[in-house]
Amino acid sequence: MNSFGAVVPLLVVVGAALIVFLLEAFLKKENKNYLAYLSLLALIGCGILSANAWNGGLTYFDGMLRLDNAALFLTFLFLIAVAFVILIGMKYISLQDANHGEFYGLLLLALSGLMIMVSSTHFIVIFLGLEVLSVSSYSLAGLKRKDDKSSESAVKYFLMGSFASAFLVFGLAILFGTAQALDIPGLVDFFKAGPDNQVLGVVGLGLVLVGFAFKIAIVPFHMWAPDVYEGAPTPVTAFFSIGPKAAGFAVLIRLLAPYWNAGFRSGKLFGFLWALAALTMLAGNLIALRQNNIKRMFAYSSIAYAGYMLIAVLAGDGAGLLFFLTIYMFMSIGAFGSLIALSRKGREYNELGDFAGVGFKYPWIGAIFAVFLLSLAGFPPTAGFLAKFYVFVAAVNQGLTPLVLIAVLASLISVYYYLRIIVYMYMREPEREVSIEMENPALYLVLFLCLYGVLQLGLFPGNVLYLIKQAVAALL
Amino acid sequence: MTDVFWLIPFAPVLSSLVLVVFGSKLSKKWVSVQACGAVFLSFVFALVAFLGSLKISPEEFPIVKTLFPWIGAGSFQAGFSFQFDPLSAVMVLVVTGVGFLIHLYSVGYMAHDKGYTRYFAYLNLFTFAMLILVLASNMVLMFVGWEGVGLCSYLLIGFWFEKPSAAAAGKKAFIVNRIGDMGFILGLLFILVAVGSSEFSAINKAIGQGLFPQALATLIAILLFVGATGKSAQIPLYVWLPDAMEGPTPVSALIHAATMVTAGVYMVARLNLLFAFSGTAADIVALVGALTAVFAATMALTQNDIKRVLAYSTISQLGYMFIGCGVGAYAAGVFHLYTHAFFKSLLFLSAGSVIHALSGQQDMRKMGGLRKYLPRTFPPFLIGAIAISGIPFLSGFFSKDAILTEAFAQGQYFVWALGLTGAVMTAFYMFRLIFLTFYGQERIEHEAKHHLHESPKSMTVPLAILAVFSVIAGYVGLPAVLGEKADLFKRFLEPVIKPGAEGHIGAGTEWLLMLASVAVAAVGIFAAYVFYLQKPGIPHTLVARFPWLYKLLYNKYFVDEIYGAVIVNPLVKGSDWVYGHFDLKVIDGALNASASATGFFGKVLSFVQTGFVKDYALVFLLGAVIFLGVLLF
Amino acid sequence: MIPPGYFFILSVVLFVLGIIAFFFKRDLITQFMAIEIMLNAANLAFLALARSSNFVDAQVIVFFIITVAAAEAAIGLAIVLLIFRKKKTIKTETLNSMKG
Amino acid sequence: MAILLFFLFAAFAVGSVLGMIISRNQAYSALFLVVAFASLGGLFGLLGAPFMAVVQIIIYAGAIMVLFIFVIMMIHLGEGISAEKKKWTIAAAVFMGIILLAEIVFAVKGAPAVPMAGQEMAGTSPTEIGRLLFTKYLYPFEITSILIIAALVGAVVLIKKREGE
Repeated sequence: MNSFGAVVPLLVVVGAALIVFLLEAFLKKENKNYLAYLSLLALIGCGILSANAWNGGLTYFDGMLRLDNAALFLTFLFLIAVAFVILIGMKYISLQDANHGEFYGLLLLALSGLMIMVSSTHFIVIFLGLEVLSVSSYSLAGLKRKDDKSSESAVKYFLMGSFASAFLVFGLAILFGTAQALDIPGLVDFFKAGPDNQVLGVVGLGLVLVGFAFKIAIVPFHMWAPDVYEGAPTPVTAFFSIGPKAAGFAVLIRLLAPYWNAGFRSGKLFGFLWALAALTMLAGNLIALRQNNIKRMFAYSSIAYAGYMLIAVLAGDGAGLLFFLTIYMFMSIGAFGSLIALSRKGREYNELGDFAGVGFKYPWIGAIFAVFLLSLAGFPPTAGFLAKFYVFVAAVNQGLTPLVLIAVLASLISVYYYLRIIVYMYMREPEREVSIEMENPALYLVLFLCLYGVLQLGLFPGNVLYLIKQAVAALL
Repeated sequence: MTDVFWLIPFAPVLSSLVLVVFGSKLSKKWVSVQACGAVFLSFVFALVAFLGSLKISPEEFPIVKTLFPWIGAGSFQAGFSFQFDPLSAVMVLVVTGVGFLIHLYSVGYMAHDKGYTRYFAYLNLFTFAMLILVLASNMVLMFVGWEGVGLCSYLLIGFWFEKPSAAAAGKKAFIVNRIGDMGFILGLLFILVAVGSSEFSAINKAIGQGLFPQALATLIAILLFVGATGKSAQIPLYVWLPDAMEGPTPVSALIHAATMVTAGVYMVARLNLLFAFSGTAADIVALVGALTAVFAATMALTQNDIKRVLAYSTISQLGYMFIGCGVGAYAAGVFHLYTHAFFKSLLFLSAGSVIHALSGQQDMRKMGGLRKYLPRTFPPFLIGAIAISGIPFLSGFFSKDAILTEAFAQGQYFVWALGLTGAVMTAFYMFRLIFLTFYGQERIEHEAKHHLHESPKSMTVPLAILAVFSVIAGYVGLPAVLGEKADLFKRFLEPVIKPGAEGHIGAGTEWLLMLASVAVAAVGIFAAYVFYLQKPGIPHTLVARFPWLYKLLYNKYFVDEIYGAVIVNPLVKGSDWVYGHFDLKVIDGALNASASATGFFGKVLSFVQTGFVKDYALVFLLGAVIFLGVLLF
Repeated sequence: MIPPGYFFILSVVLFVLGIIAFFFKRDLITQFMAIEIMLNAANLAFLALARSSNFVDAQVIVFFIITVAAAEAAIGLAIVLLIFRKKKTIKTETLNSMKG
Repeated sequence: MAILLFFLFAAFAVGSVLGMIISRNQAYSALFLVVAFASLGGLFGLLGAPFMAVVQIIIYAGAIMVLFIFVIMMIHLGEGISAEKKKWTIAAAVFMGIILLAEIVFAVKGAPAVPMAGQEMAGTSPTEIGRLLFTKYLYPFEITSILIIAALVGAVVLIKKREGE
């Protein structure tokens, strides 16, 4: 495969996005679903083309494009995630007055940004991918144009996002000036080489890490996340909760993994990230306890989850991280999907009080939602338990016991607010009238698939772990 | 024959799924038959496996059946696998046997509840989780069961969620158990790291080979014991159990007396090599058990709610089981677990029958003289009370005596003394309950009396069966003094619980100890009689019935006065004080404080989240500045 | 004969001034302008630091960053218009309906 | 001579950024920014990057700032907007900004990448940049096209008038 062959999967996605933008102008409102089908087709095509590159481990464009198994695994993850988001969004956008075909196109562009980010080790490419992702995300967040919260979320995301980008760019400038390279192998050589420029280089690295910490919403760089998650259209929130986070962590582990054996763990960087992980888990879960808006509660929960993922990074456990991300994708999209299931035209039910008695009124939705919540809370034998458990074992193995202690404590706190929703659904009399739009087969399909994923990965994780093992060999 | 053991857990879970999915379309009768039938099927499998296992030579245990490799990659392995050995045999028989009877009882008890199907779905699911817990061949799978029973318990405590107190109780049980679970998870993680596997056989092997240091073993054992104190309601995490009585009574009998709360004891017994190896941890187990046994008993003395008396009694009896495990008499601990399952569920179910008969009244001050109204409930209740009090020839006597004798033999005199003190109080509060409920003046409210009726057959038949077992269950574990081979139970468990260094005491001492146990039980009952029947206004019939006792008391009235003033009154007052100050203020206070502390931090943290972008950027900038500062300096 | 170090120090100063401007201003447009200053400072840093080694590469990268700035400007100004149409103001402190 | 030019441009850049901060009127702020960006272009030229100087002036000072001014004209806010009223916020920001400055300057100390001695600065011809752009940096160059599409469509999605609005 030559260099141009290697970008074909990306081009399929971008091309589909362009076609979607063009067709959008000509399609009638009731035919917008065709755009979704077209997008799904492109995702499948991209998946097939990417699958061909599995185990190839080739690099193109002087190493700027790197299709190793880790990149491909994450690409598949993103393809599935975006497919799910499209499916849960189809009905949603027409019900919530955001029926713009651009929804699909922007999602595809955001996907291309993710793919670019994870399949490169060169920071210019990663940065440009990040910007493609960010720019599409800003407008995705504001897609419900008549909704004040949606616009506010777009503003906040945009302002904070470009503020963080500026830090990232400045960090890159310093890194490039000191290390004279922006690809990860070059940076590794630089940091292993010797004392020249090291101090300034570390400052550059620090600023770059701040930029990525923003994207993966690590405390204290997380403040944008709750507002943006709450205001954005729910399918978009589902996308935010997994897409940027997974890509950010992939970059982070690619960046940090090579130092693993180089006295890194006694260093200050490690210590600081350790503290951030602890802070993120505790703060995320503690604030989530106070929330009455479930979407916002999930935003904080997703922040806390970034803390757990950071443990995997600190433990140098690439396989654990990928496994965690895979499982989190199913849980998170499932949970947000269940929120979408509880909506009707022009009305979304996101307050805790809305959920009183829902378990009896809509037994299927209630039961499925409960499974996702239990999984997020980490109850065995759901996948959520296994994900955390894997990471914790790896961390204890690496001597990160105090951090695991905090993580276990934090995750026990978190159980409280997840179960609070279940208690509302099953142990409360309905407080107010809740009527929902039942006819939404695409959404139910996604809920079913996520449910399947959560149970399958909880009970029979073998196959996925096998793939991850292959993938992670490339990462470390 | 034994090979069928892996089928044991599945009937209840299938039944539960059917009830969840098709529940609304099934008739009540069908639900009852299906739910009870599923547990009965499990019981049959358990029985078949048990009978088969009797023929197997001890070396072949445990029999492991891996259903599928669950966690196969990474630094450790854990299969979805069950193991069957004498210990799990005892547990599955108790869980399915007692469980079946309680299911049957529930048919009558819950007959008029609108959540009938939901109730049985939860109860079936609970049985499944409990069976997973006791059959698991590794600790990860055991944790699956461990969390599963916790979740079901939570759902069932809050079953009548319309009652705010029930919802609050569920919440409390939940929070307290989180703390215990934290210990369990950490212990589990350390085991995985130290041993590289969580299979019980691998853990035992690693200990046998001395693969990990004693200090680590102690740490792991203590962490796991923290888990056990949560689940088995020991000091300091016992507080949830009395409140858990807000759930339906059969639930209290099944989960909070016979099965789930014994999970901690089961785990300690299962890991007996680890605890024995540590030594220190075993001593802690014994001490905590003994303290809990006495402490909970003092609180049972003054409760007026019939179920709360039983709840404190359960905590106290669980303490005895831990004494047994702690002093190295694991077999005796498990033996007490097994006998306790019968007589305590019997007591709960009889209490349920009383409550049912009185249309939900649980306050003993509003009972009295019920003996003649409830002719089929009273005898089983009495048998249960005698059994738990430790009167000879009933099951409770044998098991409690085995524990106390071993404690004495091991030289743990303090623990033994505490155990004996607890035994006096056990007899006292049990008979106080009997006297207040079934004897004496009728203090029943008019409305309740109007509806007063004996419970239906489906409730009283399980009572009768359990009563029979409460009497005879002890005869499989006769004291060693009756012959080397008298303790069948202990010998049966030997493949799992290797006999340790037994403390040697002479036959004479053993008889003496037994006598002491009997004596304290008698004193307790006697005292209860004096203080709850021998009051002004006692019906003459009672005096006529126990003339010798009456005369004895009458003539030695000043002794009673002194006894009362010196022992009982301080005890009662102390108990009140402990309940009022320690239980309500310290423990609840600690819980509330930790809740409000988390609330406070959450408040502070979300206070920063002002909604203004500029403040967000400020925090971001602060983070960046600190980050660079840390990296540079 | 100007030492590249001077350019770098200037770029740091401009970057910090950009940050301060971000906090000084109260409306979307000028706050966004502040971010543009920060990006420009980064560009200057790129060129200054790479002067003695990979100067041409640095120029290409700066070229990309200018493109990124342009893209952000497009989307940012669209968001400004969106907010203005709704609220008839672009003061950022009016946007705090979500908090806590 | 060159060093004088440097200080001139630097003074213009810093001064106009300060002016932008102080000005209450967005249009003036934008004009100050044009001056700042133009001086930055001059600095690029001094560094020996004439092509970047041109690009900076055309794209930044020309295109982007015109866009800003265009939007400012569209929403004509009338009177200006004063500076942040919460003194505490400004104080904290200035304080932390200075610390950040100190941290980076501290790190610069003795780093060979930041020469503090004068050196010859030969200009780079656009040809070299062009060659790199289409060889080594071809892939990121293509990605910028995706970025621009995303920005354009994103902007249109947010503000396009739709049927019935």
